[in-house]
Amino acid sequence: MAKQKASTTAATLDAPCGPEWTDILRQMIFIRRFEEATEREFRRGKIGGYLHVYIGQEAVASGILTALRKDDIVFAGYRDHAHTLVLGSDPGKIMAELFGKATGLSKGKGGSMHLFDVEHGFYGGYGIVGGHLTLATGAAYALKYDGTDRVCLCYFGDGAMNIGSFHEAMNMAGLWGNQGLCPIIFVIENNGYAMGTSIERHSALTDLSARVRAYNIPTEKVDGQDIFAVRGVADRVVRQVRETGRPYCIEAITYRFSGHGAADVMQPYRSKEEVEQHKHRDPILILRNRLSEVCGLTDDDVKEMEAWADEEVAKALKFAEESPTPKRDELYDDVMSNG
Amino acid sequence: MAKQKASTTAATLDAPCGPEWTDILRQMIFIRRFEEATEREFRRGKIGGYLHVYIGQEAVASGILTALRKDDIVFAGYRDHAHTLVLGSDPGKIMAELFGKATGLSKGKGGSMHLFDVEHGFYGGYGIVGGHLTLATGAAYALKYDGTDRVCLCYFGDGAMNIGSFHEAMNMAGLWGNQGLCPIIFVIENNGYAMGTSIERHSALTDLSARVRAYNIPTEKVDGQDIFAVRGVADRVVRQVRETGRPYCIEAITYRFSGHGAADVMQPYRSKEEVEQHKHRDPILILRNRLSEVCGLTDDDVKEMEAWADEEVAKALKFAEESPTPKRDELYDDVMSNG
Amino acid sequence: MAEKSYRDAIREAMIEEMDRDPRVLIMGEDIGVYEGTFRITAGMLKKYGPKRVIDTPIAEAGMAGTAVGMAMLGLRPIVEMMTMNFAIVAADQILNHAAKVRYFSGGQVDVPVVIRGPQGAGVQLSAQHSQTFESFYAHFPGIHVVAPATPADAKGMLKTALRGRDPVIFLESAALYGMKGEVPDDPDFTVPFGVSRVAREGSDVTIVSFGRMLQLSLIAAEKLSADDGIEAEVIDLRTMRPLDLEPAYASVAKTHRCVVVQEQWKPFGAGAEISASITETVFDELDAPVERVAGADVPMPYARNLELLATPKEEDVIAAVKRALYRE
Amino acid sequence: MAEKSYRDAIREAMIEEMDRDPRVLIMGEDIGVYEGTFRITAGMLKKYGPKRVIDTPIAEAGMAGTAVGMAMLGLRPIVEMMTMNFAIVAADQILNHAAKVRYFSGGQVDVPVVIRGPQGAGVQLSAQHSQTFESFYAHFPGIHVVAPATPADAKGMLKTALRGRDPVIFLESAALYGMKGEVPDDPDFTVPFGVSRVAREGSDVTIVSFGRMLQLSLIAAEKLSADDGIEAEVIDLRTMRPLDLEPAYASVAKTHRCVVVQEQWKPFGAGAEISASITETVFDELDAPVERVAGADVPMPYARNLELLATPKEEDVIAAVKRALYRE
Ligand SMILES: Cc1ncc(C[n+]2csc(CCOP(=O)(O)OP(=O)(O)O)c2C)c(N)n1
Ligand SMILES: Cc1ncc(C[n+]2csc(CCOP(=O)(O)OP(=O)(O)O)c2C)c(N)n1
Ligand SMILES: [Mg+2]
Ligand SMILES: [Mg+2]
Repeated sequence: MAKQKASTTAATLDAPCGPEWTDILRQMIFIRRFEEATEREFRRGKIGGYLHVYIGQEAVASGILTALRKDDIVFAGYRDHAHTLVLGSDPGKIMAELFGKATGLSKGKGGSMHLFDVEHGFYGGYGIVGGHLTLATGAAYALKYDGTDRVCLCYFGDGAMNIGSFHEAMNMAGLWGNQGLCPIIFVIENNGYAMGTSIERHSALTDLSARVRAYNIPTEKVDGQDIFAVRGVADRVVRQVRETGRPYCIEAITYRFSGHGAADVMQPYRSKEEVEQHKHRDPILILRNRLSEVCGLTDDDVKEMEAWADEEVAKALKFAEESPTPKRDELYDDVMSNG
Repeated sequence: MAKQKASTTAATLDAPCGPEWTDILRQMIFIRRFEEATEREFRRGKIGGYLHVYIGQEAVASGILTALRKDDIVFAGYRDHAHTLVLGSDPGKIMAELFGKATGLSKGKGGSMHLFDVEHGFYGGYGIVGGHLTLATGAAYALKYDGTDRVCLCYFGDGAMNIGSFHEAMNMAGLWGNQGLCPIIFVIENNGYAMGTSIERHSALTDLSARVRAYNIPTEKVDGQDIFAVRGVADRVVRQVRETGRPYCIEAITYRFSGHGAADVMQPYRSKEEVEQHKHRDPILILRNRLSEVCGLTDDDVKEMEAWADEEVAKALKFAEESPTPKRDELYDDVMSNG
Repeated sequence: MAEKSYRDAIREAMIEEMDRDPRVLIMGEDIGVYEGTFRITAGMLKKYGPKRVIDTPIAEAGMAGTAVGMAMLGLRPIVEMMTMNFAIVAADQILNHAAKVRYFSGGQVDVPVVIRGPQGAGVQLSAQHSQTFESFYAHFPGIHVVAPATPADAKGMLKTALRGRDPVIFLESAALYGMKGEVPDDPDFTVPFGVSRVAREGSDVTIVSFGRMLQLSLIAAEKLSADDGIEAEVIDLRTMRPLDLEPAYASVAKTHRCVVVQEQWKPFGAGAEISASITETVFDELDAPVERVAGADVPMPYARNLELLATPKEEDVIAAVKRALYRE
Repeated sequence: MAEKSYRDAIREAMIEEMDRDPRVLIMGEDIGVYEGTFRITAGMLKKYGPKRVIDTPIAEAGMAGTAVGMAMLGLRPIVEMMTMNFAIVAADQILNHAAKVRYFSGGQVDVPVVIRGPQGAGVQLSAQHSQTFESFYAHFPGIHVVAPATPADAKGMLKTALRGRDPVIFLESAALYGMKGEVPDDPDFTVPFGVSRVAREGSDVTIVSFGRMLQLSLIAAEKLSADDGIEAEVIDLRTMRPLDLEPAYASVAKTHRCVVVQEQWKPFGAGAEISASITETVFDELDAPVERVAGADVPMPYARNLELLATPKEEDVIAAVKRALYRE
């Protein structure tokens, strides 16, 4: 996948039929297949803990993260598999992490919610809703403190916008941004629900971006199912934030096709019809159709991609399955720097 | 003072020369003298801990609290002497509290930051910045839960708007307010500084009310030095919140003439000139001048009020001085309900 | 008496009290429409309506703080924390407000708020989602801290909480939700705070525990009896604040050996207080130092094999008992 | 060696490290323009500029969290909490993030963040502003918890913190800020974590303490010597996590009596861990149970007479020593 990251960063809207866009489609198909595999492996008991998949939201990760430079950095919540995949982490290591293996991205210590891959710019993977927003804000400050023009990306859900640390992070980002010292892009993964609570029921005003603007941070809503739209905004915003050192917020309107987590089977908070309706706006379908219509992508091309994706997922599963569990003494490693 | 509360609640803007307005002037003069006495007693070592006075901000307490009904309730931060005085608490008991005496409003257990007088609707007096906003929001919910038309008033400073619990309280108030279940009036005592940090340096956007509106709570700025203006807004807002059960926010622009607390002597964050300039807009002066110009208030009238105020303060001091300290066993009282 | 799960016991206590007292209400994340992540509140929104069963935003400080305000005005709010791990963001509202407002007001308000939710290690929930909070809360005066180990206690103590006038931190063991036990039918059955109980009689060693570890201790005690003929007396503390160690003292006076079992990190954990207090009070009765069983002193790892290493097991209790008996 | 106040020792440690290492920066409320409520940061904004001396909004969670992020990217942020009481609102950022991110990332990041500020009872600051936090933090693996009792240790341990790679909770005693003591001049003088020291030699009883209570213990020891001919050995723990009790064990092996002194509430306080560990390790050396001296188990009252009753005094230490020696 690392190779793909490199190539996809060259994708532009000016060349909608460039090979990068088929790479992105391939990547999104892969993410989908990967996530479906994790759901299966969870049911098989190979994956434990909480498992939150990104199915339906893929364009929000792919459309923005491919607009980054290799030395930029990313923070996310617990719904974090797609982000690492796009950034180029080894899918085998991600799967091994979910299997709790020593070869996992976080040595089997973090699990699904705490993927971590500093080498690829991914700084986690956090389980306390909203808890990582302040971290990302501080990290962005550090990038500027060091005099670089790197930027920081911070993903979070609509539900995370109700917790205090969201607000403290926004104000500090806004304040530091006023001095050009906070190159951060906040990405709201607005999928309409915080677990089983819809936006109207969890936020007094449903225009969530209004709270971000109250901290002097410009915002922009985008159709998170349409990767061309997402990528278009991302290219511009990344450039701007890199130049100005000021924060920006992208609110991506999206939808999660699966349950909140693997345990969310009944989904009493939404109807089957609602879910089905949203599936018409599957981000993979939208990109695929576009490429078919405009660039002559064929069904066979897609089949090849799917076959490739299944093979890659199988490799990742095999790697995870065959990897050893962590050794006993690793229990005490990594608590502190000296052991 | 209790008598005054009763009479001042009848004051209206329609009768700017009614006797209630002279009562309010009398009350504000009294608050000023009371606060000056606490500063003196702090220097004399009679008052301990942290001491935050309201000098310069009197109209924000007097102008709004006199618009309440007797069964309404009030929460405030640690700068809380004026609020209790306006609500009708016994000044002797307030002073005794500051002196750490058993006869104090909170039996000597709370001190300046934790005045408390449920009988007069005052629910404290809190020392953690922003910590009481959620409490007040829940209290407002309780008023409606009980089917009453009582309202809750919650005072806090500009600096308190940067802490997480502010944000959580606003969103919950907004959400409950959308259902008519949160009759609360938030009052921002915007005195331009959080201790030594000016608004531009503590808030990314200096229009603080913008963050309140982001939770679907209407806001209104008012000149907090002009009690006619404050009272005008308060009368209307209290009526509206009582009727609708929805929150409202008044941002009173004011200024503190004294240091942040008794220890803030140098005040390196603002110039003497700045302070002097603001003293031209002393809320007591503004009301006094208005009553002189329009209603024929004489200098002798004011002298009489000042003499009365000094006498009342002297009485309060005497009561505090002569009161006993808490008994040893009181140490263990009031930890839990059973002792 | 009827057999009930720990989960149903909690659920029933809430429902019975909500039926009895219109001032009881509950709020939490996804407790209404979603019916609760552990389904403890299933059906309650329908039954009591949105004014009494409040789905909140993700705002634990807001939940705890508004509940304190409601309680000060005479309501009896229950706050369900999805898990107690999330309540850390509400620590200030609990420790600086709920626990202190009665005191610094000179006793002018009651604060009958109940903050409840599951705690402890689950299966691979990793570092941020596996913690226990007895010592975290019980250090602070002004609150009751409860950790029931049985369905009967869960119900009886929750009822005590809901009829009291003080803040209660009600620490449920997620791992016990499915456990069944006899629960009295009497709707007025309550279990007072600050009264420990002897969960198993024995004469050779005293095991002191609470919550989920109490159940582990009982299993260990049966094994010790069967395999080694060692009869352990097991004390269930039930409440951590107020902490009643009288039965433990009496037991140690009989057995002269003592083991304390807690789930989480040993340093500054609940076991320290129990051990120190027992030693202070019945020093002359002890023939061996009080042993502590605790989890590994590391953030909880995700990998199942490491997680199992990090949490106390029966064998750890058995080994500690043998150390206490110098039988190692 | 030069005589310096505890306050200046802290200040100097920061200034020297900021001079030495451009990656050290400091943030906090009113530390810049206002120059710090305790003036520990006076002049620093002028010297280092606003990029390295950051006045923050009132947002302790924001301060702690952004500092963790900075540290993960290789900076060395110091967070000054105006007092540690306010850090409770940042508990999640400290305990669930700073303390755990290294572990759950499988060791991919260093987190060299120092969170420091005064704690403990002052004069009439009442319930929300008088607390101490050793046991609150030291229960959690993943952080160092430090509580210096002398100017030399304050400087030497703050330097260790600022040169390390891990989060440090640096608990200063507000009441000691004015205290003077000898501090080595060597700019590379550091005091390692996890090494306790014998602050006073003696043979009759061991007193174990830290922070402000260590100073109280020393005064009590002098009185005991003068008035009663009792020679107390006084152990200064310096760090609470990691906790080094070896000198205490050695001392108890000599004196056979032990008293632990802490400022705050006894239940689940720091003294419990110290007492339990000592008893566990040198049980056979003890001729009497370890005694604990602690503050009254109540939220701190405002009235000065009650406040004095609520905080440990020399006489309390002396009485505990006599109890331990059965001389009461
Ligand atoms: C502080 C906190 N409270 C509660 C939870 C439990 N929880 C996990 S995810 C979640 C919903 C989050 O919704 P949102 O932010 O919209 O993200 P999404 O899952 O939709 O991607 C909740 C309540 C938590 N992890 N942390
Ligand atoms: C959480 C918290 N952090 C810091 C403090 C210390 N502190 C007390 S008052 C204050 C400034 C508050 O400013 P503002 O809210 O504007 O109120 P004002 O004093 O101006 O009335 C600060 C920082 C505190 N009490 N609580
Ligand atoms: Mg969502
Ligand atoms: Mg202010």
